[in-house]
Amino acid sequence: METVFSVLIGFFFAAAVYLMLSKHSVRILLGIAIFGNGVNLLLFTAGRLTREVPPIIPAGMDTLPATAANPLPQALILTAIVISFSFFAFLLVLTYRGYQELGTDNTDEMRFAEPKDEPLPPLGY
Amino acid sequence: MNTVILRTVAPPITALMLVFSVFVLLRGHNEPGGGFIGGLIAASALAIYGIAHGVAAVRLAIRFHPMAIAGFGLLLATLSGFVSIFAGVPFMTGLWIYPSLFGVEVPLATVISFDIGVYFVVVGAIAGIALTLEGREED
Amino acid sequence: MADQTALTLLCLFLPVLAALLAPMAIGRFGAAGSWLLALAPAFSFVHFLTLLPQIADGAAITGGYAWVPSLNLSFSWFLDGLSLTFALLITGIGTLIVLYSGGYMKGHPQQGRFLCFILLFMGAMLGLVVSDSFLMLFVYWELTSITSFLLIGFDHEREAARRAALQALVVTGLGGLSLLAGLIFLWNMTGVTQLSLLVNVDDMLRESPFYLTALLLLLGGAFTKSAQFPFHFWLPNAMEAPTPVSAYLHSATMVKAGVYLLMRLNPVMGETPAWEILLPFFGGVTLIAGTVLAIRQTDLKLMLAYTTMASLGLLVMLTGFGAPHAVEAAALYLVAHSLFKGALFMVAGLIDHECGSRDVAQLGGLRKAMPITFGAALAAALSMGGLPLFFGFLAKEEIYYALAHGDLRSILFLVVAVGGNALMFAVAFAVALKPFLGPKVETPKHAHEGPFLMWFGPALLAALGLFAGIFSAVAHRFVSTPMASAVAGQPTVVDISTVPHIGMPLLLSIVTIVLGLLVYLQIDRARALAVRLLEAIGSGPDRGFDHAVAGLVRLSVAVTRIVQPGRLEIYLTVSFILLALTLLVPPIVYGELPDMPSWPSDVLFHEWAFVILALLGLFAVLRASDRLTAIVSLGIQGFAVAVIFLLFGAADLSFTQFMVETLSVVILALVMTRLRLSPTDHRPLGQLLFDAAIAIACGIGFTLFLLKATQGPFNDYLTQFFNTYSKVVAHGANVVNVIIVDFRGTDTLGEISVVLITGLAVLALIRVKAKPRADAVPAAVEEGAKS
Amino acid sequence: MAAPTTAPIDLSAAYLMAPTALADWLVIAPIGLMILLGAVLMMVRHRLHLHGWIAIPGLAALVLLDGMLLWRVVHHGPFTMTAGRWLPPFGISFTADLFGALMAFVAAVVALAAGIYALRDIDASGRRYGFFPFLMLLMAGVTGAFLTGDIFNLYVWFEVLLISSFGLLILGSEREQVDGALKYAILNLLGTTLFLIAVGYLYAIFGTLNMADIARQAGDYHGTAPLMTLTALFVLAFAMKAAAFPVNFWLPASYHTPRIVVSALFGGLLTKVGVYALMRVMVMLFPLQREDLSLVIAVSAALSMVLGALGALAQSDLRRMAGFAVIAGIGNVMAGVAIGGPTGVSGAILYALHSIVTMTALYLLIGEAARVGGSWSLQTLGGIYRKAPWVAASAFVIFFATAGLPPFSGLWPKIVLLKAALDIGAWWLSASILFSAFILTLALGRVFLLAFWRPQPAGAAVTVTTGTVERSAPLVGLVAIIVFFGLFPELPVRLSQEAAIGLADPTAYIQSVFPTGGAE
Repeated sequence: METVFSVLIGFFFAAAVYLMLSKHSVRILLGIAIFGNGVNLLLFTAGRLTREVPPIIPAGMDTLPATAANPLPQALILTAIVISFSFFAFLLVLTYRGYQELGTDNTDEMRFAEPKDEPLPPLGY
Repeated sequence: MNTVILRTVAPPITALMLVFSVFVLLRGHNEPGGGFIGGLIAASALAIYGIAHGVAAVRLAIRFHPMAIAGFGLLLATLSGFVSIFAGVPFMTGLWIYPSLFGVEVPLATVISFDIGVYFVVVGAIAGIALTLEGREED
Repeated sequence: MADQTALTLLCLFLPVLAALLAPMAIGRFGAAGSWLLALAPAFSFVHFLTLLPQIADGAAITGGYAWVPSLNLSFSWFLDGLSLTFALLITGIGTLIVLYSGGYMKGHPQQGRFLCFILLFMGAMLGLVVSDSFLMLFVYWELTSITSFLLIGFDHEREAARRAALQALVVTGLGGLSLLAGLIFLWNMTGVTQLSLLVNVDDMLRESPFYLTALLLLLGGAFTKSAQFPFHFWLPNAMEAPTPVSAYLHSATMVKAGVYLLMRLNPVMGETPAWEILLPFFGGVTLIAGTVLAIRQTDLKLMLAYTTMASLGLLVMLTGFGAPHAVEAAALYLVAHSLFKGALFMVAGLIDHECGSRDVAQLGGLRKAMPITFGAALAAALSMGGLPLFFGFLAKEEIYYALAHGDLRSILFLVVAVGGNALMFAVAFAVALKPFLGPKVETPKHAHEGPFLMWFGPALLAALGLFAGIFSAVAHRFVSTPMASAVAGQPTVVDISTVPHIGMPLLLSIVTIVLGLLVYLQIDRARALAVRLLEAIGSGPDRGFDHAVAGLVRLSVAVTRIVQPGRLEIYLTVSFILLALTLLVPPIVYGELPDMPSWPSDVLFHEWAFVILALLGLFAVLRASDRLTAIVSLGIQGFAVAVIFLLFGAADLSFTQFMVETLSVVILALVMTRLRLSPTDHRPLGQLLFDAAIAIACGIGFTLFLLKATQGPFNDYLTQFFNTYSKVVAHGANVVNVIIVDFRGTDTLGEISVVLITGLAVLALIRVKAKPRADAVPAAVEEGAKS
Repeated sequence: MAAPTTAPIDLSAAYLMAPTALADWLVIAPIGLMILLGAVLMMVRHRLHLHGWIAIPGLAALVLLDGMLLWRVVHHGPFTMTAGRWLPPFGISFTADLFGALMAFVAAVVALAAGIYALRDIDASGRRYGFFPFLMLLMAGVTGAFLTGDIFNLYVWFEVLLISSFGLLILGSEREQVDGALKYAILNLLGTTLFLIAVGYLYAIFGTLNMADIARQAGDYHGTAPLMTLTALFVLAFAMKAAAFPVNFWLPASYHTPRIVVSALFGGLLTKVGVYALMRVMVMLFPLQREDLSLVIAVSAALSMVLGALGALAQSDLRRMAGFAVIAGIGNVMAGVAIGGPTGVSGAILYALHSIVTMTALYLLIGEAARVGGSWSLQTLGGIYRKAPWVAASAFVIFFATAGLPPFSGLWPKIVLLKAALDIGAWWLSASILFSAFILTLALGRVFLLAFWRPQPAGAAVTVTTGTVERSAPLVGLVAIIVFFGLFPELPVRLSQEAAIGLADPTAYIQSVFPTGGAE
């Protein structure tokens, strides 16, 4: 089971990295979203996998049966999902603003903070 | 999207979703659910209402600025963590009391108020983002 | 003793205290404030004077306080003949310089600041020569560089002054770093942190394999500070500073710090082949270069500056020469030089101040107008020229005595010394006599005798040079002998007197004087010769400095353009290449790839279906050429992940993932309507393959690592704990939720903070519109916190 | 909601039964206070006049609390509070050891300074859109990162400070800001995500997240490759966060774009959180792997130092120059980590502390210089020495402190690092430390020449605004700290040595988390 997930995660990361290597900020953004999903799956797999039984203690029992899924990675992923969603939202709006302010989504043309061919600093004293 | 149908069905759907979100929030401790999901559902509800009836209507309806609601949620959650200082136990220790209300024993706990805090933060912040983005359409 | 310790400490800090008061004192009393300020160094001078008898009897005075015990570093001083002589020169000449500055800078709006810097420097220099611990020495060493930077650049509105200041800072700063490294080497080699304790480990030091490294590093410090060739160029440029600075820092005290260091180290690091080759060689070259350069000049200060450089070369040469009496000669010459050179600089400043020029070609016949100045100049020049009765004569005799041995090396350096001294003689007379003798030349300002504050100092110093020569026994008893003993590292007696003895040294002295007179009489021809010689050599290191600085700046610009190219694509490419290396190199290097997994036969059909759906979603995102496809495809992979979570027992997760994906798609749609997704991802084939290779390498790396990590045993005691106590103690059946709000509630607290801030940040992004840009000027916010 | 189970439970197997001392709250209180104030500020967001009155006393209280925390750690050793009363490692422990407490305290001091400066530097729009809430939560994140004892929780605090820094970075929405923020956000998000991935792998290998628990187990783990991959991943993630070469791109791309007070906060704090985490993880948790990776770290350190210094020399814009100076400083800290051992690590800690104060001061100074000189650029600046002697005096101190010259605070860490480097024979590392210091001296000396001494170039239009106590007090305060600890370095030197020992031998740290040996 972990094997399938490991390979699947490899595909997620490969796709995410490929998208993030793009020049276009929108594609980078898509890459980041996929990257986040890859990380979540990775955390999920890290806690080992079990099928179907959610970690909810059935009525009448005091503890969780051993067959249930590992709740800790789920809790960690919940935290991570919300965080990565927040960042995704922020970046999305930032990209949008970037497009508005800078007039481009091509990162090669975003040279306002670090302009091309700046003059040399003064060489005198 | 601003169709008549949406305008008509939006209020009942929003109301339903809000009630459902509270339900999800409260049952979260024992069943799937909780503050996050509840908050997300409620925020979606407000977003739908916003799409149907305009951002101004939502802002009017919720009275407080969404970010103020989120701030309140964070305040509530943090204070829930600090209540335990009075019990002489560490930060965020869950404290439970069972006051009797009209003969029914009602469990109240700092973990529940914490989860409610989470709910408010998510509602406020996500609705705030959605409304801000929707607001742009009207510029 | 305790009282003496406290008193010495006070005396070490008195100049600094006075420095802090200087602006106030000058502001309150004007130039007369310098009398007040001079009390501080004068007090210290008297205190050190009272220590003389003890030192003369061969004692060494130590004292100190804990400073940084954790680094085994104390604020401790060590006063022997060498340190005390320096301390006396620093405070004594310092007192005169403060007074002199009172006259020289009178009425200057920044006079207070100037005196502050001078006194700060004095405190630093005083600390330098009394320091016992290595690091304290270094701290004071750098302080002298820093204060020197401020003083050279004092006249900061002129570019030449700024350039000279930077040059001094760079050269001596570089030397300081070299010194620091050398001192730490010493510390590492010997385990000792105090100079006074080095004596106990001397052979260990000389036999250490790091001896040469340490020596070269220390010489780097000493040679830059003492302006040895080829680091000499900053010193003449430092003449941009007001003349009191030149007289004090750049002749009498600071430039001798390097010589001081070498003298201090002589007992423990000297007498090795490296020492006895490097020091005399560089010293000799500096001596010759300095005198030739001095002859060429017509500016009084520059002539003096180059002879200072020459004298420093002579001192370094003597310190490292290794013959008996060389050390005594160095000690004598050092004191003599401080006296006559300090006086001559002050004279030069006085002439400049009163006549408005310091070019010898424009000066002449001042003896009537400035008789006292003339007297002082003459006395100082005679000492510098090494004529009998003057202290300089004793020094010169001792030098020749030390060098006259007959072997080839001695003869070589003897020739160098005689030649150098003869030229210095000529320059001394050119400086001291030319402006005063001959017909009166009209000067920019009407020449007259300077104020008392200004002639008092040089006159006193010049007179001291005479008295020390006449009463040489006293001088030797209290100064020369203790100092020479300290430098030699063993008791030594200096007994040369001003009565000439018939012998080789006297003969050499006469040769020197005759040669010097000849050059002086033919000074214009000599100058022309020097100019031609220097032209033949070509440009010196001074010009090189400009090229070096500009070159460094250009180099740094070029390097920075490469390492910070300003393109996000490159930034990300580098980051991901590093990521791939991080993931792939260790398993390969350690040969621990995961076990080859078997075909997963236990995966059910519907599970495969959603895995494949996720992959299809990914593929579609990669291929997406319009907004709608991209959004939908992103949604597909997201929802597939949500279902996968559900299939593997993560209900809460699945719910949240569904909600989040939905919201993502919604806001993506809201924003994307305004954004253009370029139809194709314009990557040339090579780029595409390159990027794909990186991406695939990262993917494989993650897969391999996860396989390896999950193939190991898993310790699930955390989970067991949660499962056990979730209901009975934390009162919740949904373990995930209990973890979120209780077991690991603090994570959630941080997380909702993130959500909250995101909301506000998005609001700020959308709502705040950039103001029309006036300029890059930071507009101040005058409006307070209203509205 | 289930009613309490009637069956008797052994609570001591789940709960810490030892009573909680009120003083233990000191490890939580600074973080809690910042979050509370952030929440309150958010609720009164539109009452701008209240912001300063809430934030500045709040930051002063933070300094006080962190000071008490430091005092307690110095006198009584590390202590822990585990949230929710759960036995560690099951609950989230907050552990203050000397290293964390020192960093938290110094961070609080510069935050207070920056907060006061911001009263004049941030306009009404900046306040309305959350400067002070961002600042509070930034400090919550920074303090949380320094004090948490749980590695996933550390990730959460990283995210808190990261998103707060996004908020601060984009206030103003100028073109440069948006451009810089885009690069900053993407690269930093990548860095923290790599950190999260590393945490996931760590959990897969060890099954625990508590740092004391990991420290106990790391020595037992015999498989080398997974642990090396894991630690290398941590190094990469934290190096990105710390802006070490060659993953420093985001810093020079963005630090010069926001308001100067924001740059000052970032320059002082953010990269230091990265090196803090690097040291916490590599020195305390995985000392064996640190040794194996020391060459890699050392190369990165040397290149950061040298290229950072060269970068500083290459700039005309003072703010960009300061950004490169930050990178050079990070190189020094990394050098200490690479050298290891008590001396190396103490040098790194000392440098980090010095750098927090000095880099903040450097940016604030640049703000003042620009106010007086009317420009950020060396091309047009001039005459500040005459116009504002006190600014020039501060510049003198801060520049030489940055370059590491005495008698200012920059000297001491440099000496400790040099000594440590030469002790292990890493002459090339010492050479880079010295070379970097030299280039910085040249670069900053040139700034002093051109911007301060040189008369203002003709034609440069200057609109000088008046100085105010809100602007000058923080600068003067930080300069006083730099001078004081330059002259009397014993206290920080001693504390950094003790902190380094506590980091290299975390027995006391583990003891404070697991007083009875802990659950296994």
